Amino acid sequence: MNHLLTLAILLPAIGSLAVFSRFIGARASGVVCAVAAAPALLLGLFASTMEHDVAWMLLGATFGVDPVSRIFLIFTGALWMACGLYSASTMRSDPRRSAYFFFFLLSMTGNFGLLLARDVGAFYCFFALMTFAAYGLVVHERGAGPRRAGRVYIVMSILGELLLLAGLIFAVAAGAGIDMADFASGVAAAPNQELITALLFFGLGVKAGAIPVHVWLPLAHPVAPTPASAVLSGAMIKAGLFGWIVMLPLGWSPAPAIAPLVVTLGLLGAFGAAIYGALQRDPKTILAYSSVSQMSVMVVAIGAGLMAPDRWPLILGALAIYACSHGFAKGALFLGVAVAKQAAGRDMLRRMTMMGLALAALTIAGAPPLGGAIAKKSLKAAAAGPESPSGDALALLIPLTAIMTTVVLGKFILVMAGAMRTNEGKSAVRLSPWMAAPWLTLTLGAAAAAWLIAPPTEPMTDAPQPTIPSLSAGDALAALWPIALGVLVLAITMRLARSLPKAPAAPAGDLLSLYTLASRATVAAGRRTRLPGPARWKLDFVPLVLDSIEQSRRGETLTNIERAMKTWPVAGAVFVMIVITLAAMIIL
Amino acid sequence: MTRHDATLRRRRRRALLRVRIVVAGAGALALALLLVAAVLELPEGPLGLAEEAAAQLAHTGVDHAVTAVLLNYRSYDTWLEVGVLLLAVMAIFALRGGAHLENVRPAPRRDPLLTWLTRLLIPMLTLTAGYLLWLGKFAPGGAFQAGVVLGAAGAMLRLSGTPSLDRIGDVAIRILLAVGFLAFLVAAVATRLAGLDMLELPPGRAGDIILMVETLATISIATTCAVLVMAMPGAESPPAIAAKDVRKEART
Amino acid sequence: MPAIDYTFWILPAILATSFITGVATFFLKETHANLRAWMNMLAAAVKVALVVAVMEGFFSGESFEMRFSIALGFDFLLRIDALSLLLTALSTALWFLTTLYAVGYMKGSENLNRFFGFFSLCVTASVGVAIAGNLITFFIFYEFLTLATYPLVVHKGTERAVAAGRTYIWYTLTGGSVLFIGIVWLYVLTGPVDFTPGGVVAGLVDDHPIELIAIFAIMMLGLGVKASLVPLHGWLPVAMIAPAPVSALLHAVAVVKAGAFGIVRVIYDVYGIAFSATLGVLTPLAVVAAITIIYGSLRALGQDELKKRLAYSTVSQLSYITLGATIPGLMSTTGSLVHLIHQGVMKITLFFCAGAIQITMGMTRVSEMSGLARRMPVTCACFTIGAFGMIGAPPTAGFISKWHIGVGSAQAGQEWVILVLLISSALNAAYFLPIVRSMWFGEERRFALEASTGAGRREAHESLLVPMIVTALCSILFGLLASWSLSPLNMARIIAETLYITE
Amino acid sequence: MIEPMAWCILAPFIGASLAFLLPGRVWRRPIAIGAIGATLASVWMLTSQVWNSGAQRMDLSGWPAPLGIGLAADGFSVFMIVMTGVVGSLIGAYALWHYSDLSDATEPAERRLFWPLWLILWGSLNAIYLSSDIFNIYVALEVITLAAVALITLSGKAEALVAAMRYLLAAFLGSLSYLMGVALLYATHGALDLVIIADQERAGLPEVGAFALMATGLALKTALFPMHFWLPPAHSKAAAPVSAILSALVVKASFYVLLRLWFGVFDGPAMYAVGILLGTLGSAAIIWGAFQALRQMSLKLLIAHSTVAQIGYLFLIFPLTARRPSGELAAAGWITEACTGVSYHALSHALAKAAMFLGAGVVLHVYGSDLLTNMRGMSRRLPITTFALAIAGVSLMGLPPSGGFAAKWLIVTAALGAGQWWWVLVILIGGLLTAGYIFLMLRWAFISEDAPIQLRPANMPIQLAALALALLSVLVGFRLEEPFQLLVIGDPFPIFDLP
Repeated sequence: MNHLLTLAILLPAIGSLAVFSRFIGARASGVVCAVAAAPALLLGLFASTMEHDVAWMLLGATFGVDPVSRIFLIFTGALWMACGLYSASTMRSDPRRSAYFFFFLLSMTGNFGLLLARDVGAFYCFFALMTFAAYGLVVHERGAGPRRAGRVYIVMSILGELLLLAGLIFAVAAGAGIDMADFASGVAAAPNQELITALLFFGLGVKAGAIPVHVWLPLAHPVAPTPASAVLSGAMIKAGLFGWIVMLPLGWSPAPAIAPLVVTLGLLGAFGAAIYGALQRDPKTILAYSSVSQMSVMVVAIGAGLMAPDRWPLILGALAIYACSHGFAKGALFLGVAVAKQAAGRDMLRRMTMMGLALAALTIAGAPPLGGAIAKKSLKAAAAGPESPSGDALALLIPLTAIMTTVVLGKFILVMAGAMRTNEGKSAVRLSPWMAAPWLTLTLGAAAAAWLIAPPTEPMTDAPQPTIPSLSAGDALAALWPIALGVLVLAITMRLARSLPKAPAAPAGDLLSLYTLASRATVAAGRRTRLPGPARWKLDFVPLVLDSIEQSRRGETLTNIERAMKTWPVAGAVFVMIVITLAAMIIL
Repeated sequence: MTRHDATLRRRRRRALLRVRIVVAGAGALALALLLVAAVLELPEGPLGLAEEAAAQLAHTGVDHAVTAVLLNYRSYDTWLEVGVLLLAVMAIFALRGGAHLENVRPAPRRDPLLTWLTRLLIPMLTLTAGYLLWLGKFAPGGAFQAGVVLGAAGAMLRLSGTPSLDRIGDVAIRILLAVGFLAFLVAAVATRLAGLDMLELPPGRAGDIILMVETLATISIATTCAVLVMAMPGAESPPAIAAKDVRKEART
Repeated sequence: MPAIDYTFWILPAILATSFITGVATFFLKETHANLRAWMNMLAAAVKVALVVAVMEGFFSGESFEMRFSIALGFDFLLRIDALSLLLTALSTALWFLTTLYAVGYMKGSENLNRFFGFFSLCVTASVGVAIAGNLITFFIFYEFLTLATYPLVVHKGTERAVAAGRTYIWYTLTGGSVLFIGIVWLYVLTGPVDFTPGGVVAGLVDDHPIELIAIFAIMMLGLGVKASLVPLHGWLPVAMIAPAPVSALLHAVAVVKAGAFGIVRVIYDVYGIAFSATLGVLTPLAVVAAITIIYGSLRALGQDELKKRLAYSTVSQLSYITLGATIPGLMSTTGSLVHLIHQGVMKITLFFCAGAIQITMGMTRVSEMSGLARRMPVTCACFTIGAFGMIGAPPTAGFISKWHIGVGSAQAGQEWVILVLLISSALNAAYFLPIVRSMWFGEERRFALEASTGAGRREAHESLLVPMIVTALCSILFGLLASWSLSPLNMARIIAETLYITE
Repeated sequence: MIEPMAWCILAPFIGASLAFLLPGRVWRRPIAIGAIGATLASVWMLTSQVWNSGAQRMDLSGWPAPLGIGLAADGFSVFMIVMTGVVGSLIGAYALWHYSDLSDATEPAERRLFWPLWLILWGSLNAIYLSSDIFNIYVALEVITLAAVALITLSGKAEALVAAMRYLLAAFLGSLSYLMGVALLYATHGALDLVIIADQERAGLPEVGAFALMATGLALKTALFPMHFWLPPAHSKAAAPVSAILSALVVKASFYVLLRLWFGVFDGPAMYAVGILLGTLGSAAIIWGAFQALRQMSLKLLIAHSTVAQIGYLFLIFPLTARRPSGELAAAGWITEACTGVSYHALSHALAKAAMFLGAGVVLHVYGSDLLTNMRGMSRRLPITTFALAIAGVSLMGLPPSGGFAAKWLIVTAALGAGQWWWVLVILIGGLLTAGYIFLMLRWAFISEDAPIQLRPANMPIQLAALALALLSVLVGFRLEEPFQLLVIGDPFPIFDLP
């Protein structure tokens, strides 16, 4: 199994170098991706908990698998594999194909690496690798849009990296150690626990799309090649969540200052992003906002865990199922966007595509008996309980988010349907089994996610083990009414919107324009205050002095004095004066 | 420049001059006062080496204290002074741009009166010089005085247009010029080689040696004086130096 | 008389390899390009071998020392301690690479004897700085370095180069003079002192706190010029006019390191970190270093000329060493020391790349480099690695330094340092990533100088590429293998431990 | 029999006489080489004699002082004689080739008269260093002055003549002042010998007057600011070897005498205020000379002004060896450093300055002008000379490793030890300004020439002579132990802290 661990990280890395040479074709590259992702997936499916020290690496690295990372490995591995295979077809005629696969595999390396890392050094390293490599995916389609998205992405990511680094530094300095096993407890014991928690939360939150640092996400996901969007939104976004789970002091001590903030942000995101997403017209943007919204639900769960450490084991189990099913479903939806383009104009395929999309959407919305419903139920069950206001909030929230999810994904389905009907953006590439198979796999995976990962072979923590709840009829009803309500809301708003004059679409990136405004204002203010100009900051005083001396060649004073000293009267007078002064000094 | 400026400048210069005069005057006065005060404070009574010099006179080979000081007690100083004279000649040569006198033409005018006077005076001057040289042993006199008198004779020859030193060879003149310095040098080396202190004159032969050295010094001094007159820039202007350049340089 | 003791002679021999080569190079014929190249390479290799021998001997417990009395209380002392090994190894290794690079870079230009001669002298001085055993010896090599570098800075012989040389020389000489006064004053107070881990001043002086603080300040002023602490950094961006190998050496190994190394020496081996902390001199220095870090990065943002941007980046990066050194604690000291090495390999990579781009494509400005990676992928890859190293992204060496300094300062209760590190990293990213982006993702431009520099040439010459690749690999491996027993980090940790032992 | 002290004077005098009598081309070189060799041999013997058996003294003319004149050699005299010997012989080596091969550049008088003049000058320099008699010193100073004036006029240029005249008058003023002091001293003490006077009671006002007159006169001859007016033209207008002799050696002679009087005759250390005043003038010289040097456009003038500045350092010895009004030595514990430092500065300055003037001679010969702006491309055309100028510059700047550095180290140590930190500031600024003009000079050397210029070739020996001096100025910085020990012999500085 150790070899598998090694392979899981090394294979994508080696693969990335291999595809960099232009001799490997698209199909082969796809296979490389699939093969590279396989060890991780296998680890997720079959590995038992293990640790492997690589003492010479970085700060003294450890790699391993534990129950939590196993779940993440399963859907992450599957997503990467599916999307890799899918890319093999869509990238066939792309001139920058090798660059695409290079970054794809590099991001994959980072993603697997961070999931397998059992120390913060390695985690941070692979986290950064994934972040920077994904930039190549974001800007793959050149042009103004991707460029802007890339810039926003990289700025936000670096911000996140730095906050994360700060959090790690504080934690390690406070004695948390770099080992993941003891890290969270160490953070909990640190005197500045709240600060560390906040830094880690926001640092990882950039990747996880937490409000208010999510702004890159609605920009970057739509512009990337579709399979890349799928991994970005399905797998990489979960890296942030994974980081929270392993590094925040969840289950150790409450964070009374930061937890309410987290919950609030989560609530804001869950609703705000969904509403904002529903206003979008681009299907991938809508999906991106849906991701933000869904991640915000998980943020609320994290917040709940921060408030009530004793409930964390339950929340964790639910969260894992939730993340898994969302990962699969979002991947399926994104790939579906591409599939739809290839299916456009062909009735049979179109209908099948619509069905697949609807299935994935319903999974996310939590329609029983799909995986999403189970995730939601277990989340509700885990959070709700005595003396847990946040849990209550969560319990109340989940049906409400289901409404919103239905609205936003419904909008997505409508947009897709419209697009397919009008053959808009029809792709020249025919849908092949190479493309359909990955998509279908993901869709089905989404539906079956809960069962796929359960029951865990080993307990995730020492605390009581969450079980996969069976869905009763009542549960089904409870899960269905929000969906129905959502459909209704959507229908009404669509009807209303049709009667209203067409408004310009809300810009993707919502708060981003605010940030841009603020930063521009700061820069402008900085210019206005007229600090001494950079040219003068050089403080080149030494050459200045030198210049002034040399330029005084033109100045007459020194020359005149020197010349005067040469005249005999002055010289004689000076001589006499010195004699007298010397004598006087001795006498006095 | 306006006239006003010129006036201003002149006034300023005058004011400066006045300041300078006052300062220099005050300085000089103070210096003078200092020296006077110092001299007044000098210890009284017989001081210095006069007595001791007189006491040791018997061993010096001469009977006059000054000559004894010059050529025995402190002959080293005298040697260096002779060296100064030699240097003066060299400086003149340097200014002339050459070390020889061949191109020195005698004075063009041959005044009959002057020629007559020269003929009359030269032997007398030579005789006087010899006397002065000999006199140094007992009374004020000696090589310097004798040399100067003899040098005056050379100057007379020059003035009257009679060829003299300028007709003897370059090497000969050099030897004449250097022979005084060489005399001391030989004495110094010889005394060292003889195992004496440098320039120590054995009491017995001191008088003779001094006379010999003095004679040679006289020759050198006389030649030096004559050459100084002959080779004076101005007799004919030295080639390299133009008056204009000198003035220009002086101003900067 | 015992047989010649190699622990005595090997130190001057290390100096002599480059010194003799330098002097001998002056006497070559200008046209003897191959002989010159081989001679320099050979000397560099010999030096590497000697240093390896010394390292081996040192780690097996031998002590190397060469003492020569110049005058009363005025010893010329060469000595190997752990700290000096660090810089010696760096200078020696990078000299080898830079020589290789310079042979390719300078091919066909004029005054090569002068160039390589002073190049070697420069390295001599730099190694001398490393193995100097007391302040006076240190100062001798410190100033020697100034002088040996001047002809390299003005090498091009243009008015601009000469003006830059003037600025350079004024800054460094002023710094040197100030340092000199500090050293003499300390000598007057304490008598002759050798560098001793843990510091010696505390034991020698009963109470002269004001004077000792003043001396410390004076020495820092002096050393700060070469370590390019703001506001004493003005020479560094100007000195950019020098040929690329010189800039590389200047920025990575020789001049700036001499300053930073001197600061470390004074703090740890003269004053002692604990005593310095008691005197309260560290915090002001740390603040200055922090200001420098931020300021250098801010200035780098606005530079379009690549080498100038790199220069300001050096200003910033170098102060990490100073900053780390001022924070008492094993972690931060380790970070500071290891950054000495890390900054060296990373910055030299960047300068190698800048030089290769300039010589191959004729480009000096960032704005011209759009799409360059298609023409020079290897160079651009190396540059990218260097840039990420500067940002401090893992697994590069830069991350390791930042991590240690950060953790160390948090442990010492100086959390503000972390803020400085973060801001600096953000700024580093802000001025490096656009270059990287435009290289790899930018629109390819028409290359104006294609015709003159050999059309169709895709990559830099091999002798430029090899050193670049080696240092780029080092930049990664030093980070990736940081916990390996032979890594610079481990070495720095061992050294740092010796610095704290005697307290 | 072999009396090295006497031969140090005799050997150059013999050489001078021969060179005067046999000025022809055939004899010139053997005579010159022979004289240099003989003098160096004497110097060597004297050095080993003093080193091995301590200070020496001999009476001349068989009359012990006070009647006769005594010669005395202690560590300090030997130090100066060795300095003169080394620098002088290398300048001589330069002159041998300068005055033979560069025939078109020199006047016949130059070639004929250089050697007699220089050898007499050399002999009288040694005479001063060996003399124990204040009147004899006066005479020797006169010989030096006259020889120097004659040497300046050798170049035959109008400017040189004017400069020489100014020099002559200034030097005479100084000599006369000195002579007046001698008269006052003689009248007070009835003796002329340094040792005898030193042993006598201090007298009042006459001695004050004597000191004021002698010190001022000697300071004038040493060109101490503000009485330096004669130096730059005299030193810059002369021919290269002459400039080197004047700047490197001649100014040191009068300073030596001043130092002798300060320690030996007048109990200078008691005169704290005077020490401070002299130090202040020295500091002013350091700054002023360097400023003026920075403003020069011709190489030789630059170097000459640099001499004005460098002389200033020498005068720092006075405040550093003075006693505070309270009685204790200002630099107690650091006197050794002060005295050795200043002596060493004299040495390293002599070497470096001679190297620079000789280098300037090469430049002048090759480029036909010594304007700095004409020196473009020099680092390629004349690498050896550029190198020599640069290395000598290093020593002047006081950068390590060099004699100048060693000297500066010692002086600064002493100043800080004495608590007189203000001199340190002066030295700091002075060093920087020195660097300013050195690099002002080198800067032009490194700028590539715009267009190829026709240059006269320079022969190797003259370049090597300059280089040798420059290298020596650096090398002397590597070993101070022996000079330290040498300077203690005979206790020339009576307040020396003996180890």
